[in-house]
This record gives sequence, structure tokens and C-alpha cells, in this order.
Amino acid sequence: MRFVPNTNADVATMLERIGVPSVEALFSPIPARARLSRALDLPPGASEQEVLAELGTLAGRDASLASHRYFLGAGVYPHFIPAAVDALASRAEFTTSYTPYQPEISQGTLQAIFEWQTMICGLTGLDVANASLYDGASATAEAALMAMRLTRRPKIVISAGLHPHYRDVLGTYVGGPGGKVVSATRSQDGRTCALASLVDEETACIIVQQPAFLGVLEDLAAAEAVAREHGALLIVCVTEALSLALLRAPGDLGADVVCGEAQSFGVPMGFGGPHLGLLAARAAHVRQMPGRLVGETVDGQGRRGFVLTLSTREQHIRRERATSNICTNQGLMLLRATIYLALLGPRGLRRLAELNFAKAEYAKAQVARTPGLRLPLAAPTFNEFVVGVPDSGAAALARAQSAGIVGGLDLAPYADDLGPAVLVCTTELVSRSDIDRLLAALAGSGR
Amino acid sequence: MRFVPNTNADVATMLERIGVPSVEALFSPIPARARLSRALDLPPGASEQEVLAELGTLAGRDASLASHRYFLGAGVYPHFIPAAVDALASRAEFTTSYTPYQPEISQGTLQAIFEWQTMICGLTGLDVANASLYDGASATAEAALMAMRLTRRPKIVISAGLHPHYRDVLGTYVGGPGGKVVSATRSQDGRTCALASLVDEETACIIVQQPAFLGVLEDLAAAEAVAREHGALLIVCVTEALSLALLRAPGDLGADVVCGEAQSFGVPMGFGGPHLGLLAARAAHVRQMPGRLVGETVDGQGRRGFVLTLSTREQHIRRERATSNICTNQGLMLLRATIYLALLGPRGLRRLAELNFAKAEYAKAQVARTPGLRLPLAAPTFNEFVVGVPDSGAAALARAQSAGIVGGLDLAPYADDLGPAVLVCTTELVSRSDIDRLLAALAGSGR
Amino acid sequence: MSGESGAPKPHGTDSAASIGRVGHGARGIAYEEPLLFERSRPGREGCRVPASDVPSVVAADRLGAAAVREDLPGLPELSEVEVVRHFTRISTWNYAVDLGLYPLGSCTMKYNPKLNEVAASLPGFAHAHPLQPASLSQGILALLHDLERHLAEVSGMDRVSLQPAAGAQGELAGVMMIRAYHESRGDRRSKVLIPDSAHGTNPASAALSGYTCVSVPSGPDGLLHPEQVAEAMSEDVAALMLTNPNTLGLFETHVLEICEIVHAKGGLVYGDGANLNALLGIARPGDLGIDVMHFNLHKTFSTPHGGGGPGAGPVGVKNSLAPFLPVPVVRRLGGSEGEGFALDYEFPRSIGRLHANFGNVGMLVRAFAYLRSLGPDGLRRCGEMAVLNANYLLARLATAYAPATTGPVMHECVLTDRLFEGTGVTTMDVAKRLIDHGYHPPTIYFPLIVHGALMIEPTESESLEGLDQFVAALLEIAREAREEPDLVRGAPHHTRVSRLDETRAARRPVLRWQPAGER
Amino acid sequence: MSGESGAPKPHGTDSAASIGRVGHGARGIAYEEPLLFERSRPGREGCRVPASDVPSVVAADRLGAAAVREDLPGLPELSEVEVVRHFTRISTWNYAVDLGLYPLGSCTMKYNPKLNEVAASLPGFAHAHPLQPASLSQGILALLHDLERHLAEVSGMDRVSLQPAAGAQGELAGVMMIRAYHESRGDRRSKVLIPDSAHGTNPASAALSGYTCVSVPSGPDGLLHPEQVAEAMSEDVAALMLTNPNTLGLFETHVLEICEIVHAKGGLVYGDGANLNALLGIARPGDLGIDVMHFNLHKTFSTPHGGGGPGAGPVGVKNSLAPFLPVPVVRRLGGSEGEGFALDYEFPRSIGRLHANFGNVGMLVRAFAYLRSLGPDGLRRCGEMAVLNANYLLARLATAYAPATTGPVMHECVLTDRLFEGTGVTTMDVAKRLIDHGYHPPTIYFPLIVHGALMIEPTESESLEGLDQFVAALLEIAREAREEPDLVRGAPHHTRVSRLDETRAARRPVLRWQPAGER
Ligand SMILES: Cc1ncc(COP(=O)(O)O)c(C=O)c1O
Ligand SMILES: Cc1ncc(COP(=O)(O)O)c(C=O)c1O
Repeated sequence: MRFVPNTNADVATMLERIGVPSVEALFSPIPARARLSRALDLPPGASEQEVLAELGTLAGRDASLASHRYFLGAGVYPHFIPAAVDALASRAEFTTSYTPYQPEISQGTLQAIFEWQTMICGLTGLDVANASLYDGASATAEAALMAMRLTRRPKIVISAGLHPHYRDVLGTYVGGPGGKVVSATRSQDGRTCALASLVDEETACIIVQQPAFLGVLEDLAAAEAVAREHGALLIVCVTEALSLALLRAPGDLGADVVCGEAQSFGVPMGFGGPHLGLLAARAAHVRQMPGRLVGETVDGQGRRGFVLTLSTREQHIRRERATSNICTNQGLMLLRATIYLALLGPRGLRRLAELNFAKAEYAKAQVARTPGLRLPLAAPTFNEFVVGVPDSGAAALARAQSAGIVGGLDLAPYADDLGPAVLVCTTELVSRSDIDRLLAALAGSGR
Repeated sequence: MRFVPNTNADVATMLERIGVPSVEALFSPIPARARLSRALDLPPGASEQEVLAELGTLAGRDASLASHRYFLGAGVYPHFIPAAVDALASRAEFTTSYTPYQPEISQGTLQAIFEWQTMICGLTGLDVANASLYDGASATAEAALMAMRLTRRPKIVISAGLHPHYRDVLGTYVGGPGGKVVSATRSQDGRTCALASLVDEETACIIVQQPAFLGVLEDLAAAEAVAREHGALLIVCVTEALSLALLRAPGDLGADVVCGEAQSFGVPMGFGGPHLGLLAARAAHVRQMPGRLVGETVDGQGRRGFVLTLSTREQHIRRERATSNICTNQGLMLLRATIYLALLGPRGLRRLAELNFAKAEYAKAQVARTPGLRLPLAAPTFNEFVVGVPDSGAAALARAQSAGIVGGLDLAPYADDLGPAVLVCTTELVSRSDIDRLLAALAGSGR
Repeated sequence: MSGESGAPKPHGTDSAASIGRVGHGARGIAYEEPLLFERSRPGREGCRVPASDVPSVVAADRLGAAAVREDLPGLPELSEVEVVRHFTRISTWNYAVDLGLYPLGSCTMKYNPKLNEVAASLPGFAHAHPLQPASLSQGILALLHDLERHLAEVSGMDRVSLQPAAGAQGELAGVMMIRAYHESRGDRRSKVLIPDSAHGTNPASAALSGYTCVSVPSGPDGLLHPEQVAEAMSEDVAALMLTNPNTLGLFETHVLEICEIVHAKGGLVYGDGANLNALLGIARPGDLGIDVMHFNLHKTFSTPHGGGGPGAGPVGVKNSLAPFLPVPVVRRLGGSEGEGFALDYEFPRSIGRLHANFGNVGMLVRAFAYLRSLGPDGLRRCGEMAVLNANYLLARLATAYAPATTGPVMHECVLTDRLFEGTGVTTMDVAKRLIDHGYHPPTIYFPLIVHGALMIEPTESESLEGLDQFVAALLEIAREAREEPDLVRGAPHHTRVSRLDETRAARRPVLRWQPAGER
Repeated sequence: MSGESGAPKPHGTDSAASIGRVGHGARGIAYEEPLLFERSRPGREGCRVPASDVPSVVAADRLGAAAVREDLPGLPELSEVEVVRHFTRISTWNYAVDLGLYPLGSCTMKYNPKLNEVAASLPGFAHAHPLQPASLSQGILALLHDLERHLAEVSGMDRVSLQPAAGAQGELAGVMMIRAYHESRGDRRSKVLIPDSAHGTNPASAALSGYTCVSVPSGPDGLLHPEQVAEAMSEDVAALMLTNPNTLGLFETHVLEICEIVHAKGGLVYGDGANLNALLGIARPGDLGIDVMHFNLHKTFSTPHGGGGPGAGPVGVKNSLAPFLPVPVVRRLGGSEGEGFALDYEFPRSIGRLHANFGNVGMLVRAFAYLRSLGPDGLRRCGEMAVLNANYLLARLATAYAPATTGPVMHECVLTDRLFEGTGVTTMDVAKRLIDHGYHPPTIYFPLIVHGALMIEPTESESLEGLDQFVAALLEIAREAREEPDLVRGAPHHTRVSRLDETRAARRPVLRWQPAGER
């Protein structure tokens, strides 16, 4: 067998050396009635050529960046990924190694995590970042749990624009430890309003997504004031991490914790995963942080090296009193993001953010000029915004689809108060003429 | 600039340390009137995203294994390449290293070449193999030059079935040193006939391609007898290296040299290159071999290691008296082939050869049963054979093409004596139903 | 020990050839490399952003200056060549499955077939958006649907959700379903039983779900005994979390009886599937009485560990728990709904969502490719060879490294440092010395109930002669421990950095780089 | 030397931190690995061949038993995991551009952008067949057509053939065209002039084309002088082969005059383009009087060297030589022929074919991607920085390693071991000691006319601080040579194998592995 070297001759040698008559005999601890007495009912094994042909056929049925233009974001963003990201992250030393518990033989992974932590601190304006959580949604839930532990309060107030899937996951997670989630409402311009009325002395934290699910930029200063007043933590959740390169760092605006999704940094959309949950906090809160942390230290000769540290927070040491149950996280995605950010650098990332922003501003200006289309929300945006369409989101998107465009998200299930509308995202992967084609399709005027 | 690290600040520092006022000043040895006084007239540089989009568009215009079924061989064979070949050969330690002139820091490349040499000796039945030549055609030319040096004779007799492109390259190469090429004729069953009448005491070698360009298997024993009689060398040229796994090793049949193309072993078709020229010979002739050889040796502590050796044959030492002018060769393709052969192993390779053979036998049987199609050549074949078509090769292939099939090679320019015909190759990549569809299209009966 | 002489000698250990070589490893060159930030120089760039084709806008004008940041600290400035060299160089400091045996117990560091990587990179999987219409996603949905069914068959469970991103999230999903199950029956229970040999994620997940954890002691034979379970079991216990084979590598022989005890009191049994590799095609958790379990696709189903993830932790349940599965679930359409697949969110009793999308889909694709490659016979061969290899190591090492258990083990064996008492050499030292011999150390000091545990899981990817080489290294270390204890205690000697000071790291945490002036 | 102190210290060379570290390198672990054949075990398999869907046939029945072989000696039996580990392990024994500075003079080991690899792997390029109809190949033909035009513009030549597979084959094509040119004019000439500093492929290619080589001595300044050329030039000389910049890294200042001398006697000038990197956007061979030249795309245009190839060696010519270009040529259709591109074989005066197909197309795609990435400004910046870097090294090393030349150099500089006389340390020792410092050695003992040459070409891929680190290593070695000569003479000390016995390899050639019994 190609993945299993031992041959029957090897097996015979080994059985003899072990001193048992058969492989079967090794399974003697399994009671006979617990054994499976038939072969598994699975398709027979196939050659590599056959498996790839089969999977190629399946993959060929899906739309992808290889076949369509994407204006669909809503938490998962189509961005260009430089070739060096794949080339480096696919090195076997990174892909086929384990969590770096043995630091002397894992310095590659450890140094990269330390670099990632540094970058995220810089981008968020906070002091400590961890080595990744599963995704933006569970990172948000972990941030809320962290706030509950820090404040010993149960209530979580969320902005109107927290991604609905994140809201769901938050609900799933905080129920166990007795948390409850209260959502603020959306004002006419798309931003969260009346936060103050929801926050009280029971409130552990306010979670504000920036930019919001519908693309608008929230007023973080207002949220901060409310949080401070009640001793609650301000948690800023970011789903489009590229926005961090343009917008003021949440930490500088008073956020205590930044959580979210870093998929935009060199991680493929991948039908939704694996992505990269990020979490950063103030130094004072480090011992309540979930997940892995890498720290600097020295060896016996004083040479610098890196190790997993502060693990007394973690499940493998603290068990039921751990800050989280997370173990395996998203290491390789973290590596991709670290490579991506190293390639882009501060100027490249800023320019990319500005380009995304400029495309959205252009598109919005065109929407305003296109009969049949509307901009229902007036608040400023980054690279994503709501477009009102003449008939229905579904019909408008279907028109785009027949022009080879995945035109955005139909907002009917998410925000039906806006009338027929779609959420449109413009990244560097769409050109001006793509935008023009999209708008014509949404309006029903073009092709 | 992304590929050039130094910034203008770095440049200033360096100029100061060198002690020159400007970069311009470093070019002072170039006479002013020899300088280019304008910018090069090339398209402006573009971002990675833009370049890939442009190249993706171009590549999208070509048929490929991703879009079509291929029955086209004729010297370049569509075979399945296991994923491990790409994964390993793309490691930067292999791709971005140089020729292993410094053995202590190049043992990876050197050991792989030594392994390749061993494998090729086994496959060909000869004693020495080199570390690759450019391709099968130039390898054949180098083999002929080698025979001319060994025998000090000018005449090269080639079988009727030597690939016409190889024949051309041979002609190009041997003219300089005064060689002349004489081609034998093809008998009715497709094999070379009447070799004996062409070979004389002026003949350096007989070159027989096996399987022949039209797919038929030549009678090597007959060729060997003629060669021996006149003291000429027998050179066997192989374009479909997979056939070596089924057919008796040429060395065992008396070949003095085996040359040819090893693209079938894990090297993509790549629109014709880079491929992998192979050359093997008897030990007695090693000092007249062209190209690089790796040999085993030891270090000061007696540990085994590998080095480039017998380089006094080569241009960098022997200059105009070298056995060849070759320098850069096809190292990475050799590595791919070595990995491929290690994965397939003797049993896998044999089974693959048998599968190719069985597909061809099936296809030939179906041809015989299909009205409108013929098998003009009666000699046995491996995985490639001539099919006579009712109208013209071009028309038949056009029909196949509209079924998404690249149906073979139109033989009109190559062998018009056979009537309208195409050369068809069946590898493991075509299924029985692909074959049935092809034959229907060629016959004009299907669709 | 029979056959010692039959073991092939590791290459290059002959007299003259062994200078500077230690078993499977040797002295070599390591490349130094600073941090990205130390390499950074103002003005360098590693990637060019495309030129804009739309009118330029000044963000501060549109958003207000206060909303726009001025600089981006923490990002280095490097050219592409420097980034490539940086990560290539630091990669060489890692050990990897592709370099050799990686005997981490409980982690199942099996070979990750290259074909899986190609499969996962197909654009229709890698570059599709989770919210694109189902009509544009029929390929991946079909794959997910089939994978669910295959995992159910392998495990003997009725339904599977692919959503959890790793084993621990699978545990969380499972325990939450247990809670939802009890609550749906108006049954409020507060405790979960967890054997003392369990992995830390078990209690952590139970606690996160709001349960109190009760530890159940293993017997002296390393097994869970029905009496202990019976004693701890009550109507207040929601579930027992069982790892089988357990973390000592032993099959819980009494599993059927234990499950009956728990069920009899209205409790459910959670199965930690981390060690499923041993049972592939041989026994199925679902047939043993397990009600809900997780899979670690990054262990049993060969998706690469990636230096710490991503993994995937699908959760399988019996029909009784199916109404509580996380949303969405993949559903095969039929009848009036037409052909094909859709994502179903209408699951009124679901515990809810666990992931922003559908989990780590790229890992699911890899696991699917693996299942398709192996088929039933191949899977069974994996289980058999994983167990054979572990028993072979145990047999060959038993005299030098006092094993924690007797009798046949399953996929891993737990050894100890007991025989080195008096030499000063500990399990930690043996682990570090293995590095000099060219191996990654095993899992150490786990399970917590074994003193000085060395937990070795070879997996089925190892060959007989590969195991023999590893045995030779461990036997040599045992000799060194007796004859040259300082050599072992000072290990590793051949790495770029020697033993690192973990205490210092925790006492004075330095968790990010800062420019010299700002530290 | 100014600014010495400004050079950043290589990381980790401080007192306490420097144990076991040497400059950019350090001691580390190397992994042992036998030959594939030594790992082989009967019955292992690394790849499964698909099941047959056609009737089975017995080859011996159809072909005769005598035609069918019985076994396949020389191929190992290994599982996929073993093959992967084998090649991963041996790869770690190589140095690479992606690991660091690779200062091989004349080889232009510049960075190979990763985007080029992606471009070349697009199925329409990587998995297309050269004989598929032109109508199915319009993308690649368009690319080849544009690349020809771009290379012509960069070099100042009129036409380009992309067919030669490497520089040496480009030389062969060029010299054959020269021969064809003369013969077409009824002019039979027998000699080719070649400077003594030329690369070995130049005389070898000339000889292969049937010419007698005449060596022309360089002047004491390392340059070719018009008088020497005039003296050697005659009506029997078909061509002069010129490398400019030459292998000493010097621009041949007298090139215009020299070309006139050759032309005046009816000869042609061949330009060896291996060192074109220095001139990108600054000067063009075609403007200097060169009639025909080759490009090394694997040097100047960043296609990876692959441990010895593949490269690509397109050949460019002036219009006078265009009729003799190898067939086929890519032609743009127009008028009645329709749109698009075709391959033209109708070139009656062509020297013929040099390659079974159109050359190393995959390398051509990479070079095209590189040209498109850089554009005119980027190319010029490459040329400028390549030259600046070489001059910087020369300036900083001049006092420790007596240079072979004075004055500004172009893309490389040639140093010598002259100052180590009496220490017993030679160029070879310095080269090997650099390995311990974490660097690949430079080209040594070439050009042949310099005693103890160390030929260093940094390329534009290196940064100032990277060069400073390399300088620090070389200065440290110079110190060692004086103070600890044995340390240098015994180098390398940190590699898995120390200095290998090349004489023994040549005296008793062992060119393949044989089972113990058969050696
Ligand atoms: C026995 C056991 N259970 C649970 C887990 C947790 O799984 P994961 O790391 O995928 O979250 C592990 C992982 O190491 C384990 O070994
Ligand atoms: C100056 C010079 N000329 C010619 C060549 C030969 O080029 P290739 O190796 O591509 O055949 C080289 C290659 O090293 C060279 O340096």
C-alpha cells in the first residue's frame, strides 16, 4: 500500500519478534461482540489518478475565482494572494509539523507565530495577540467569554452590525457559562444606535463589528464612552481585516479586545474555511486570554529562542479551569497571513486598502447615477456597501450570474427592511469595467 | 522593487563607501556611443496580479489535459503524474540551486543524479548513464557524435522509424564534424527493412528507434547482427520511455548506446519542453560520453558522498576537445523522473506499461471492427499505432476535436504513402469509452 | 528479544563513517535568521499593488481624519526575495513528518498524502465563496454530503456534522447536544464524568458547556472499570466522556458494560475519537454504545497538522441526538425540490452554529480524498498496521524503558523513565536527546497519571526498518543514560538552540518584538 | 574603508550568543539518508496504477516472449511516504538561492520569483502538446511571439529564435548560422577567434560546428585589445566570440573597434550573452556590433537553475543572419491567412532543427512573466543594482583579497588568494570555509587566466546588509587564514560530509549503485 510501507513479509517478522501468532491476536482486548464482522460499506479504494479525476469533476461544478468575478464578501473576502504565500506555506517543514511543544525542534513555527503576534499588535493597536483561533465567529465568542471572566458579568451587548453568523455562534458559545446576548438596533444610516440604553452594570462587554456587516463604519468613540461608563469592556470585531490598514487602530480608539477574522490576509476563501480567527488584548488581560501564546526566551548559552508560554491558562494544564478548550488551532493559516503581511508591508497594505476603498467609492458613485439602483444606507463604508435593486435581490443576482458574476449577497433574509437589496463588495480583484457590468446587471439595464 | 531589495538610501550609502558619485559612474567603461540613450521599448512593468491575469487569459486559449482528452503522442506522451512528484521537485533546495560543482553543499542533487544513473542503467541494460541531455533529439545527435568519435567513421545509418524531428536535429548536429546521415526504408508492415545494404565499413552506427515513430516494434536482433558485422555501434533510440518497462532491455539485445527522451517519466508535456534527454552506454565507452556524470567517493573521514566526475571529458576543462559543448542540462527534469520512478517502482511501472499496451490492443481490435477505419501497418506495437481514416487525417481529427478530443497526429506530412491516416496513442489517461468515442469520430460515424 | 540481528543497520554507523553522526541524525549546518522586523529597511517592498483604474479618493476626506490611521506599525518592509529567504530559512528549524518518524503519542502524526493537497487546491474548492448560491456549489456540497455518510459508516454513528473546526470544538458540539438532549426531555443534569487519563480538552469542553467535571480514576491496569463508573454515576450525570482506545494506548475492554451502566441511569456516552486510528475497520464506536463522538480528521484521516492546525473535528451522533446537530446541515434534495444538494438551516432544535461558515472545508476535502484512496480494505490495513507498529515498539523497548502497561496495546504505547532512577536522567532528557539522534521526541508527561510518561505513537506510516532505527536510537540513549548521563541531560547538542528556558519565558513574558528603544 | 561600523551586525554574533555559530551559519542537525536502493524492500509500492477497463492481454503472447523483459532491475520498491521522506531529507543537503546569497560568478544566481512558477504551471502551458493544432495553441504561440520581440528589443537584435535549450545550444545555433552565412556567400572559413578568458562552451561549440579555435590573449588589464584581434584576424576567420562584460566582470571597452576589425575582414562577431544582466537597459549587444548572440534565460531572466537545468538559450541575430534561424519560427498571421499565430517550417536556408520541439517552453513562460513584471524601468534597475552590488563587494574586499582587476567592474568581481601566500590557504580552502559561514562558495579557478580566482557575482537580489554580512564572513576567513590556517584548510567542518575526494571518484569511477554481491 502506498501510504503504509509494511508488507506481509514485514508483518510476519514483526509478529514473530512480538511473539504473537497474528495481527488479529493484537486486537484481543476488544470483546468479540464489539468487533465489526463485515467490511466497511465504503466505495473501494482508488488510484490517485482516479481520485483526482473524480474530485476534478466535482470541483468543476462549482463557481470559483477561476470562472467568475466576485462581488461577494459578507465576512469572506476575495483577495489576490501572491504566489510566494503558497510557495512558502506549502513547505513540508511547515505543513507536516505539529504544534511546537518541543521548541528546540520547532523554532521555525515558533518564530513565525511570534512575528504574527507582533504584527497583529501593530495592526490592532493592542499589546498581546494570540496564535489564532478557529475563525472570526468563535474568536468573537472567545472574546465575549474572556470579558465575562474578567468582569464576572453575564451580559453581552452587540452592535446592530455584528455578522449574523457570528451572532449565532456567540449565542451557541456563551449559553453554557450563563451568558446572554442583547443586540442593539440599526439606525437609518446603517449604524448602531442607542447602545447606551442597553448597557448596564451587568454588562461584561460591548461588541462592535467594524466595518459592520452591511459595510458601514460604526462610531467606535461613542461605544467606548458607553463601555467606560459602565465598566464594560469594548470589543471590536473585524471581519474584513484589510480595513485595519486604513482605519484608525481599534486599540487607539479604546478597544480592550480586538477579535475577528484575518482570512483577507492571504487565506483562500475555500468555501468558508479553514480561515483564521484573531484575538488581541491589553497586556493586563493576558492571563484571561484563550489560546496559544509564544514568548521569547534564551537557551543555556544565552541565545534567543521562542517557546509556547503562559500555558497554565490552557486546557492541557488547567483542564476544566482553562481559559478555553481550544487545542489545535489555525497554525498554517496564521503562517500564510504572516507571509502575506511581510510581503505587502505597511505601504503595500495601505495602498491595497486604499484601492479597495476607491473601488467602492467609484461603485457607489455609479450606483447613485444608475436608474433603478439605490444606496439605502448613508453612513460611510470601506469596501462593502448595500445596493438597492429594482425588483428583488435574487433576481438581480441571477442577472449578474448570467454575466459570469457572483454579484453579492441577497439581503432578503438578513435586512428586509431595506427593500430589495444586495450587499456588494469591491476588492482589487474587480476592475472598473467589472463594476460597470455588475451595476448594469443589477439594474436590469445592461448585459 | 519587489525583486531588488536596495532602496535609494541603500544606494547612497553604497556609493559613498565605494567612493563614486553615482551609479552612472560605474558604467564609465562603456563608451558613451555604446550606451542606450532611451528606455527600452517594452510594456511597462505590472503587478503580480496583473501579470497572472494576462497569462491566465493566454493559457486559457490553449487546449490542454485540463480541457481535452489526448490521443496524441508522437514523441511527447500524456501520462499521469503523481502529486508527490510536483511536491518534492518544487522544493526550493532543488529548484533554486546550481549545478553541484561544490559537492559538500550539493549532496541532495548529487545523490539524486547517482540514483537516476542507476535506474537508467537498469532500464536500458547498460553500464553507465549520464545526468541528462536537453531532449531526446539532441541526445540522439550526441549519441551519433559519440559513435563517430569511437569509430572514427562518418556515416550514420538510421532506421526508417526515427522520429522525423530527431532526424532533422541529427542532421543539424553532425554536419559540423563531417557526419552524414543515411536513412533506411520502411517495409509494408511498418518496420525498417534492408538495413544491411546501407551499412558498410564507413558506418559509425546504426540508430534504431524503438518503438518506431509510427509505433511499430523494430527487429533489434537483426539490426544488431548488421552492426556487429561491420564494426558499427548499435544505438537504440527511445521516445516513449515507458516501453522500456515492457520490452526487453536494449542493452540485453546488444545495443551499445541507448539514447532518447524520458519525458514520459513524470515530466509534463509542457508544449514540448523542458523534457529530458537520456543517454546510456557500455562502461568501455564512458570516456567518450557527453554530459555530466556523478560518481561515488568518500570524504576525509571515510563517509560516502557523491561528486561530479570524469569532467576532463567536459567543456569547462577540455574546451574545444570536449566530448560535447553541453553545460546546463535538464537537472530538475531528471529529478522529477527519479522521483517518478521511485514512486512507481518496478511493479508499478510494469503494470502501467501493460495498461498502456492493453489499451492500444483494445483500440486496435476496435479499429479492425469499425467500418471506415484501417490498420495499415501489421507489425506489433506498444501504445501507439497508425489508424487509416476514410477521408483525410485533418478532417478526422477535426471531428474528434469537436468532441473535445485531441485525436492524434495527422500523418499526411509524414507518411502519405499510407493513405489518409493518423497516429494514435493510448495511455492510462484515456478510458475505454474515450477510445470508443475517438474511433467513432475518426470514422465519422459517431455523434 | 529475537531478531535483533535481523534489523538493518542504519546507514553510516560503521566505525569510520560514524564521526559526527548519531543514529539517524548528524551534525550539519543551520542557517541563522533574525526576526522579520530586524530585517526590515524603510522603502523595501515585497509586493506591488495593481494600479488603480478608478478615480482616486482621499480617505480622510470621506471618512474624517480621525477615522483614518496614520501609520502601520508592526509591519516590516522587505522585498520578495527577503521574505522568501526568511521563511525558507526558518522552515529548516522545524522537524516534520516528511522528514521522518514523528512519534508524538495521541497526535497520530501519520503521513499526509500529497494528492490531498492537490485535491484541496482545486479552484472549485479552494476559491469558492461559502455564500455563493447553492446552484453554483453543487460539487462541494456533494462531496460534503458523501463525506458525512462515509464518516458515519466508519464510526457506526447515524449522522455527522462536519462543522467543528477541530477536535475540541467537536467535543463542545457534542456536549452541547447532550445538554440539549437532556433539556429537551426536561432533564436538568449538572455533571460529566471524565476518566483521569483523559485529554485536557475533555474537561475544558464540558466546563465550557456549563457542566461540573467529575474525575473517574483508572484502575491499576490503566483501564476504566465498571465499578468505578457505577459508583460515580447518578441521575445528575449527563454523560461520561470516554476515550477509546484510551490515552495509555489501551482498549477499554469493559466499554460495553460501562456504556450500559451510564445508559441505565439516563446518561449518555461521549466518545473522544482522537484515537480512532486503531479501530479503523475493526470496531466502531457506534457499535460499542457511544452516543456521540468527534473525529480528528487531522489525526485519523491524514490532513496535515500545519504546525498547530488547521484541523477538522466533525461530530457524529446517534439518531436520538440528530435533532440537535449544529446548523447548517447538507441535505440531498429530491422529489419536488429537484435534484442536487442544499444547506439546511431549518433545524429548530439545533444547538446552533459553531462556525461562521461550514467548518474547515479544505480539510474536509483532504479527508475525503484520503477515504476515496483507501477504501474499506485500506482503512482496515491502516488500523492493523498502526497497532502492529505500536506493539512492535513496545516489545522491543520493554526491557529498556519500563512500560506503563502490559499486554497488547492499540495504536500507541506508554513507556517511562523508571529504569533511569539514580542516573538523574528523566523523560525530558530522553526526549531532548532523541533530537540529536534525528527524531522528534514523543509526547511526554502525558497521560498525567503515569509518572515520567513517554507516549509513543508510530502510526502505520512507519516501516519495520524505520522502527528498528528508532529502537536503536532509544536503546543507545538508554545506554548513554547509564554510562554518560550528562550527555543526555545536556541534550539537545546539535540544534541551533539548546534547551530553552521556559520558566523565564513565563515569568517575564515577551510576547512581541519591539524596537530597541521601546522595550 | 568608510562606513564599516554602519554595517549591521549579523544577528547572534554577540559574545554569549555566538557559541557554535559562525557568521550567517551555525551548527545544526543534518538528517542521514541512504540511497533509494538501500531503502528498497520487496513488495512496497508508492503509486497505484488504475484498474484496467479493457480486456487484459499477455504481452508475451502478442509480441513474442523474446521481446518482453522479465524484470526491471535498478528500480527500488518504496511506499509513497518513504519516497517523500527520501527526497525531502536529501533536499536539505543542498544550498539554494532561496536560502541565501549564492555568489557563483558567471552564473547569475538571482532570485527566481514565485509568480513565474505559477505562470508556468497553468494547464494551457504546462499540459499542452507541442503537436496539437495551432488553432488549439494560440495562447502559448502569442506568448512566444511576444517574447521573441521583447528579447530582440532588450538586446538590440533583429530576430530571435527561442529554440535552444541552454546557452551552449544557443552558441551552437549561432556558430552554425555564422557558418551558413559564410557558405551562402561561397565563403569557406575555418577559424573562430576566442579570447582566453572565454567560457569553455565557446570553444566547444565552435569545434562542434567544425571550426578550429584560435585563442586570443587578454591584455594585462583583463581586456581584449584591438591590436591582438587585428593580429589574429584574417579572411579565414569566420567569427570572433566575445563575452561582454567578460568573465573578469569587465566591460570590453574596445568592443566597437574590435567589431569593426572583425567586420572589416568579413568576419562576424558572436556575443556570449551570459553576462547580459549587467547591461539591461543600459547598453545593447546589437548596438555594439554583435551579429549574433545567445541569452541565458536562467541567468538574466530569472528562471531557476534547477540544480543543473533546465535553462533556455534563445539566440538573437541581425537581419543578415535571419534567413538561417533554426526552424520552426513563430509567425503572426495576417491578411488572407486570417488572424493569429502559426509555426513556420518553410525556411529554406535554415540551419535546421535543434530541438525535438520548440525548446524549453516552460522556461520561456517564466522569462516572459519576469519581463512583464519588470518592464523597462525594472530591467534597468536590475542592471544597475547588479553592477552596484559587485562594485560594493570589490571595494569592501579589495584589501583582504587582492582583486584580479582594477577599476569599476560590471556585474561581478574576480578576487584572488594572492595575499594568503605562505599560509598554505588557497582559494579552494576559502571557498570551502565559506560553507561553514552559511554561504555557497563563489566560482573558483575561473577564468583560467587568473591564478586562484574567486569569482563573485552577487546579482541585484542582494541587499546592502546582506552584502555586509557576506563581507564580514570573508574578512573573518581572511583573519582565520592568517591566524588559524588549519581551520580554513580543513573546512568545511559543519557539513554532513567534509571535503570529498574527487580524485578517487575519477580514478575508480563508481557511477551507479549495485547490490553488495554484484559490485
Ligand atoms: C485524546 C485527545 N482528545 C482531544 C484532542 C483535541 O483535539 P484537537 O486538537 O483537534 O482540538 C486531542 C488532541 O491532541 C487528543 O489527543
Ligand atoms: C560565460 C558563459 N558562457 C556560456 C555559458 C553556457 O551556458 P549554458 O550553461 O546555459 O549552456 C555559461 C554558463 O555557465 C557562461 O557562464
